[in-house]
Amino acid sequence: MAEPLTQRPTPIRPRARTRDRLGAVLRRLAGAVFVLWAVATLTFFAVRLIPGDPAQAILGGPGSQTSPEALAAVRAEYGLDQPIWVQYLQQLGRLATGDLGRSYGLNQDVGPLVLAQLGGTLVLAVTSLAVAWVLALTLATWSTGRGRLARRIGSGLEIVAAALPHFWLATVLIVLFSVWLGVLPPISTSDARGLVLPVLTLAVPLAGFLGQVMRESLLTALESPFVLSARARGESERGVFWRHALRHAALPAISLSGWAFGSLISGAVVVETIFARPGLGRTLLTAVTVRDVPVVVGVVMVVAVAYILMTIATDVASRIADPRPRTEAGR
Amino acid sequence: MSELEIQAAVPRRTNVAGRRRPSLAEVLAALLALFLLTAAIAPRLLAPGDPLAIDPLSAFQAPSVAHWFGTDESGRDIYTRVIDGARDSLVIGVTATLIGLGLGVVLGTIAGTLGAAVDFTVNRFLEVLFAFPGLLLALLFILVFGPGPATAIVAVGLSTAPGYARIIRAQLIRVRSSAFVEAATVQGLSGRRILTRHVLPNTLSPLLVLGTLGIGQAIVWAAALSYLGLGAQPPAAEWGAMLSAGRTYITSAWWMSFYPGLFIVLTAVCATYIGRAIERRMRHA
Amino acid sequence: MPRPGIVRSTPRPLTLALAAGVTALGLALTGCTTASPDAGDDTPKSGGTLTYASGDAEPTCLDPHVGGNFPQALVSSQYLESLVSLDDEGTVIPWLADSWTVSDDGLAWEFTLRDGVTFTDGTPLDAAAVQANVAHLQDPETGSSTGYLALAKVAGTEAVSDSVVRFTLSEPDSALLESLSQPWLAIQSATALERTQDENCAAPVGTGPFKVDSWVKQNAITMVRNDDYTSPPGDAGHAGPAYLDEIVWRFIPDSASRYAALQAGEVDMIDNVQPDTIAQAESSDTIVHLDAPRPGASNRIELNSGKAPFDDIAVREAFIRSANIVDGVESLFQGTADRSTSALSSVEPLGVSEPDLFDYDPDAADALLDGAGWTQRDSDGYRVKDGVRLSVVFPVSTNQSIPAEQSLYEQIQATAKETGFEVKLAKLDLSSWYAELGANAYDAVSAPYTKVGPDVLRILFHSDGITPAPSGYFANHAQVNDPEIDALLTEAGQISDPERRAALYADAQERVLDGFYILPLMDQQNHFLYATSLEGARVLPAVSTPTFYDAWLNR
Amino acid sequence: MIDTRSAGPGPIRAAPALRLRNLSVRFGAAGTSPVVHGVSLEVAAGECLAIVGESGSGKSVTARSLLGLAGAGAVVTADELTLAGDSVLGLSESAWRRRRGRDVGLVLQDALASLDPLRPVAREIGDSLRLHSDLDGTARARRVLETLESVGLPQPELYAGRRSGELSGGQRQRALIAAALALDPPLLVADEPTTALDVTVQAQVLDLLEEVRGRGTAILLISHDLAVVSRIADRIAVMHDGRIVETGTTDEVLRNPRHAETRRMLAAVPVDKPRGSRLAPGARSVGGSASAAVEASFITVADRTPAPDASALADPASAARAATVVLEAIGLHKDFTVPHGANHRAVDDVSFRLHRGRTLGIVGESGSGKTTTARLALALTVPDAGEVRLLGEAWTTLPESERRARRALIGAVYQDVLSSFDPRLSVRDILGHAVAGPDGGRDAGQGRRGRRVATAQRASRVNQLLDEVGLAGSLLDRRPVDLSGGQRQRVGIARALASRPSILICDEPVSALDVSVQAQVLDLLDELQRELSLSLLFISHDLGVVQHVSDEVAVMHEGRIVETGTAASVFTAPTHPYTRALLAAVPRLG
Repeated sequence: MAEPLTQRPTPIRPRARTRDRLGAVLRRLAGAVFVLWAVATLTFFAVRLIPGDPAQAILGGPGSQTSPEALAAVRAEYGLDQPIWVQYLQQLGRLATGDLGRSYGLNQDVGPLVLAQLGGTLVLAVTSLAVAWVLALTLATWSTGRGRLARRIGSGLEIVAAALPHFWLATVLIVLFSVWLGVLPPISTSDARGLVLPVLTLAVPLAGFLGQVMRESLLTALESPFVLSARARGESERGVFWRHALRHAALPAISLSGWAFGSLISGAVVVETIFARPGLGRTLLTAVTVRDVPVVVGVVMVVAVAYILMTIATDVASRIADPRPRTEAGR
Repeated sequence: MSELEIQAAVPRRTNVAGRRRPSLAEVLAALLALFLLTAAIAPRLLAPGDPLAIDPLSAFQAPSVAHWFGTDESGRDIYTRVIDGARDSLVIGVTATLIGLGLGVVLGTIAGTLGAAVDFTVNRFLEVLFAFPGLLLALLFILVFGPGPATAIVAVGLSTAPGYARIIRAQLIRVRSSAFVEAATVQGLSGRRILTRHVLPNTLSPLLVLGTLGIGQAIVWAAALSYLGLGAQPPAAEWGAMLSAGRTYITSAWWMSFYPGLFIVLTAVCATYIGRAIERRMRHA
Repeated sequence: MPRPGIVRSTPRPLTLALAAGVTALGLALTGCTTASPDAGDDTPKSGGTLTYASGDAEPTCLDPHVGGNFPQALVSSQYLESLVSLDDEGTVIPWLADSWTVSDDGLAWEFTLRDGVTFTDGTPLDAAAVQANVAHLQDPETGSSTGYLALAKVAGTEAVSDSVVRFTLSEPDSALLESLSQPWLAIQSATALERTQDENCAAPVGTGPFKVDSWVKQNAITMVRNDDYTSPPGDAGHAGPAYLDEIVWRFIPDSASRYAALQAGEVDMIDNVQPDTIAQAESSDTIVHLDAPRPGASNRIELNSGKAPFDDIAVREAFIRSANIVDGVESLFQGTADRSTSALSSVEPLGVSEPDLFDYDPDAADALLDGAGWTQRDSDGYRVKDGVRLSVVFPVSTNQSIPAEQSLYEQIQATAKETGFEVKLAKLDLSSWYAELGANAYDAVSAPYTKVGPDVLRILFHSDGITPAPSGYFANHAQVNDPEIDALLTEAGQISDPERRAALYADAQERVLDGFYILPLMDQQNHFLYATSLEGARVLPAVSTPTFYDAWLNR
Repeated sequence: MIDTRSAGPGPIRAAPALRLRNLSVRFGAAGTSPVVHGVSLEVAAGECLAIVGESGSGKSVTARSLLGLAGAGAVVTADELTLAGDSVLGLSESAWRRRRGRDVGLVLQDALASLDPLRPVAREIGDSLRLHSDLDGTARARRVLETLESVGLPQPELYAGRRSGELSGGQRQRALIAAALALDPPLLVADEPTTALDVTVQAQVLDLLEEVRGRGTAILLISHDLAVVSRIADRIAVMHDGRIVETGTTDEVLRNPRHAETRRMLAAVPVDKPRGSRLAPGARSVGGSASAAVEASFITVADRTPAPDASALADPASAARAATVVLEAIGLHKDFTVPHGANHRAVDDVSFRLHRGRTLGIVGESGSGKTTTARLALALTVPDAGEVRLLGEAWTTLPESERRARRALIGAVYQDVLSSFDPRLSVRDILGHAVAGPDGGRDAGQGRRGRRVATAQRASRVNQLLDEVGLAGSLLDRRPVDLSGGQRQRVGIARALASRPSILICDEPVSALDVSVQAQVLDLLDELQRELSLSLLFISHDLGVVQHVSDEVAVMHEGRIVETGTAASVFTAPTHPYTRALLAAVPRLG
């Protein structure tokens, strides 16, 4: 047949490849720095739009009783009396050195505070991501190659799972496993038991999304010629699934994991509140409610960094799972 | 050729799906959609009572013949409220999705049409927005503009916009580099005419599907904001707000949060099935 | 009047058969983590960790001098102690101060401190320590709100001797002792106060039965027993160190999770309990209910008399008459709260109730509104005068009003609508809520105010309270501006004769109630649930905060 | 190499590698018509049997039934099915699995997709060993290398770790064959094993299969291409509509076809058929698949009068000298930047002239730059150096806005015609837009009346176009996706003709079509050229097609034109070694 309109890449010399890789890393790094800068700038100016006086917020919010002198002192201390662009540059300068500023309300520096909360959320998000993968894969394994009814049920389960609101699911799980069955704690505990319900709450809807994506590509993979080839070599259905189809099915789901991580962070806001888990989500929600601007900015910055790292990890993972060279047109 | 032959001979999923009768799930989804729309347009037709009428003395009644879904803490009939809430919830879902899609279309279109520099800029901008996970963006927005139903709608719309923008941009680029656009160039059509006659219609046709799929998620997200106390105001029978109110009584009156939650889930599921059905029909019509 | 104290729950008729069934099933399946109260013997046993779950917001500072809110009071009652305390009758009793005297003009108070008390950092309790605390509270840098106000009349302190400290007042303060009994004025180690505020906020040092060990933000505060404890209040059950090894103080904002955690045996005690769970717990034999209404003001809706439509007393009365409170309280609080008709909490001995003024009477309300010129009704059924709808803007703080209260407001909204009021409820977070109040953009509001003693009336109803602080905060939300009330409250705040004081406060309360400035609802609810395995827990009567000095775990 | 076996079936050993009697395959419930009907076959060891048929003839389903892989929902029945002497009728799935790969191997077309693109080929080849032998890892690795070597990949270590995407077309097809041969099964089923390959690579793969057969392996070769199979098959079975309509030795079938279908297929092969001769019976006949019963769209135009200047073409040589140059490429260069920054020269100093009323064929293998050349001629990309001149005037050097008005002069016909149609549009819309021209016919008339006249004119022109390409008006409201491949290509040609161009650039217009449909489309193009005195730039990888349609031919290789001349001279007396290699590789009948 004729050549395709897009040119296939010709083999390249190894040295060029190394140089390209270095360039790619640098580009990536520049992109990450840009995103962080933009996130910081956007948040800084968005926060300026928030009604209310930051100095007042520092002194305990509108409910407190503060003197004009105290307000002036606080303004000077936090540099709030400076022109806005000076404040902006100061903020950027601080951020560049990793200083996230000081919380208005928590009598603490934001950096250590947010870092202390990061762990809990990361554990929650990463575990949920892993569990979501396992759930999605299990359902996919069970329902493919088992007839149309199983496939419909599997796909229906995924759609329902994807539609479950976190807060509702959390409630149902608590009533079911903590109140009725009494087997799992409804709040975070020092051991892993306390992680089960929050993780399920986050993982089940995500598994629904991942499963839908995986199913599409799984069915495509199962109908592709290389699977026929494998069957013709005597490969079993299980072998076809694990050795061939799964990896293809996983590819889009892997690329989706960056987005999934973001949605898990969103979900963490709700889940951490319900299950009384320490974490960024709860910190953020509290900070939003009391207008603790530095904490909000701090959480946003940390989440942005985590998101960027996660995106990079996702890219690396897809490159490992699919070592084929990328063409511009894609495949 | 052999490959084509197999396609013709073996009933393949995709080929058959387009022509086959709607599945049971799709029929159910269509019926449910009809029900929800009726509820939204003429709630009194399905539930003649007053959703706001309180009756403190018959509070917390479990589901019964008189109160299909039970009553809430103020003795209001939950079935009536759920039906009445369909309008608010659907309006929230649809409006938020329209805002998200609208922004997405604008961003995606200018990225995809106004040249590499604009594309680069918009892309970076989208990347930045993506670094704010959905609810974070919504929370930040609410922080700036204050809580309330309108803010919640815009916040949800805003937080879904980057996703839509990316899809639309990709679709635009895909369509623009497609063979039929090239064929139109060969026919001598001007760039603008190609854009309006071929590129935009083909780019925007998946919007219906995207929107339908998005409505469900928008309702879920708006409900999450209501749950966090940042959405609809009392005594509105918005599902998220009802669910949030009912959660307090979850151990003693499960029906208060179960039914609103069920309707959120059903609506989202229904939207997904319908969206997929539309998608399949568009692909194979 | 009911006193705060332990109320053993007795089985009640099941209003919610299913709910009870669920609970019973749940308890059966939890495998009864808690022993039945009759199983163990009644001799207190030392040891064990108590886990307390608070539904309040996590304090930003564990030193209640800083700011000064109820969550701080709850937790600081475990490690800080005040100069005086109250007994169940509301009588002032000695604590860190053994005795006290007041000069005839009421301007000089001398407190003699208890002997042999040391702070947990080893610093002795002496007059200088008390001086340092007053200075700390009055220092603007500290940012004290509640304590600062309470000491408004204290002009200075001096150490008469090591163990005697004198307070000099600018004018007589009949509420000084009650003020000093509050946890927000608790005495901390002077050495510790010299640390930076960050350090002091993280681990304040007091004389209490426990001391702060660690604080993992958003997770838990861990407090360990103070083995050298020597200063229990006069009404304590035993002497010497506390029984418990450790208290883990957790924050579980979600009420359903909190109750589920108690049921699952993950925590031993919870606060901010929802009425429906109380009703459930009443029928449980593994959970005990503790009802301890907060002192100070009652839970009431304040009507903004400073602007239309509530600048007209007839409209205020009509609104009050149009609201069906009794049925609402009955259904929402399921017998856990009684309707109040007083400006003060039922635990305040000087409270005055006027049940007749607050009856639900829609006919009277209609007549009043007709008389006030609100004769037209628009298409939505709301009354209209001069083209203006009879609207009542009612911002609700989701942080300060529990869901049952919010539901009650919705019911008020519904019943008032029949009379022709349009009540516009707006659920707001705390900052937005304060902003609405500061902007005078409200017609009705419900704001809790906790302060020991009737002096709270001065804060809430004296016209000085209308003038906002620089932050925009003011306490007189009803905007009562009545010179006679001002005069009565000022005099009552200075007078030392108890009877005269009571009469003045009663007079003031009657004027407030007769003016229909407020719609009293019920006491400020303060319910706790705990496992039956927890013995000896009680609340300190001052502001109804729990104390675990006498508590032990029977398991 | 083994002795030639073209003279009929060789000596049959004790048990044939495959014996099949009365195979029927049906999809779906009882009562649905079977797609394979009463097929009986026998292949001896060391023998190659080819099943030839067009799309939908049932040949692939037959082949897959032999491995128990007819597909989901297939109901397979047969009186006898033995592999290497053992009956495999009614085997359980697990029993089938034990036989697949060991008793029978399968080779599919398009090795890029038939080898898992994510796994190294060594793993793919090793799979059969892992599944069917007790060999340990090292032994398996050694055997994999041996197998790779045996399929003509010397230094197998170089290839073992690569994935199919990292191999050239020929290498990966060899690897795919190696995967099927790892256990040396007595029977190899090869389903279109050379279809996606360039002609030289195809020849190599056929040589390899011949060698495999020589080792005693029985080969069942499935193909749509009689010319390909004639090269190695001992016997040929022609399938049509699920039945075997003719079987015989290769010679018998090619020289003395008995069935009409066989004759039709043979006639449709363009190789060595003189320019202008018909490949398909009838004129602009059916634009559907072989099975289609699209009689409704059948319009006979055979007796149409030839175009006035058709006689001028009677003597091609003199006409070439006299004719005007309509399209001229002068020293075209085009580079592409591939990912990672390297430059790839797609077109390198290409010059050619297309004369009025003539066909210039450009032939080359994939990657030779012929499609880029077509895009340059269409001014879809701008050359880095050189230019294309249209009717003696500037073309590629013009800005697009000035070029637009002259685009009506050039029409284009594409290989993947379906994707060249806006998927939302019906045939009526597609042709209507094309007829209206780039301005949408806006200035065709003023006012409503004028528009109505314009609309009516347009409709009649659309009908005329349909008529010209031999399509029925009933197809107007269908969308291209609902048409058969041949019908689609006819719509594509109609669209290209809408602006009454004088030049038609055809980029692989028949590559995606069955032989018989290809024949019809080629006939159609030929007729249209005569009637409308079109000049054709005809680009194809298929030498047979190019030879059949072209007056002049340019052979492209690695971006350059290596040889050019009249079709007759290039095909009969090639001067460049590459051309000679290409010609040698072309499969011919017999």
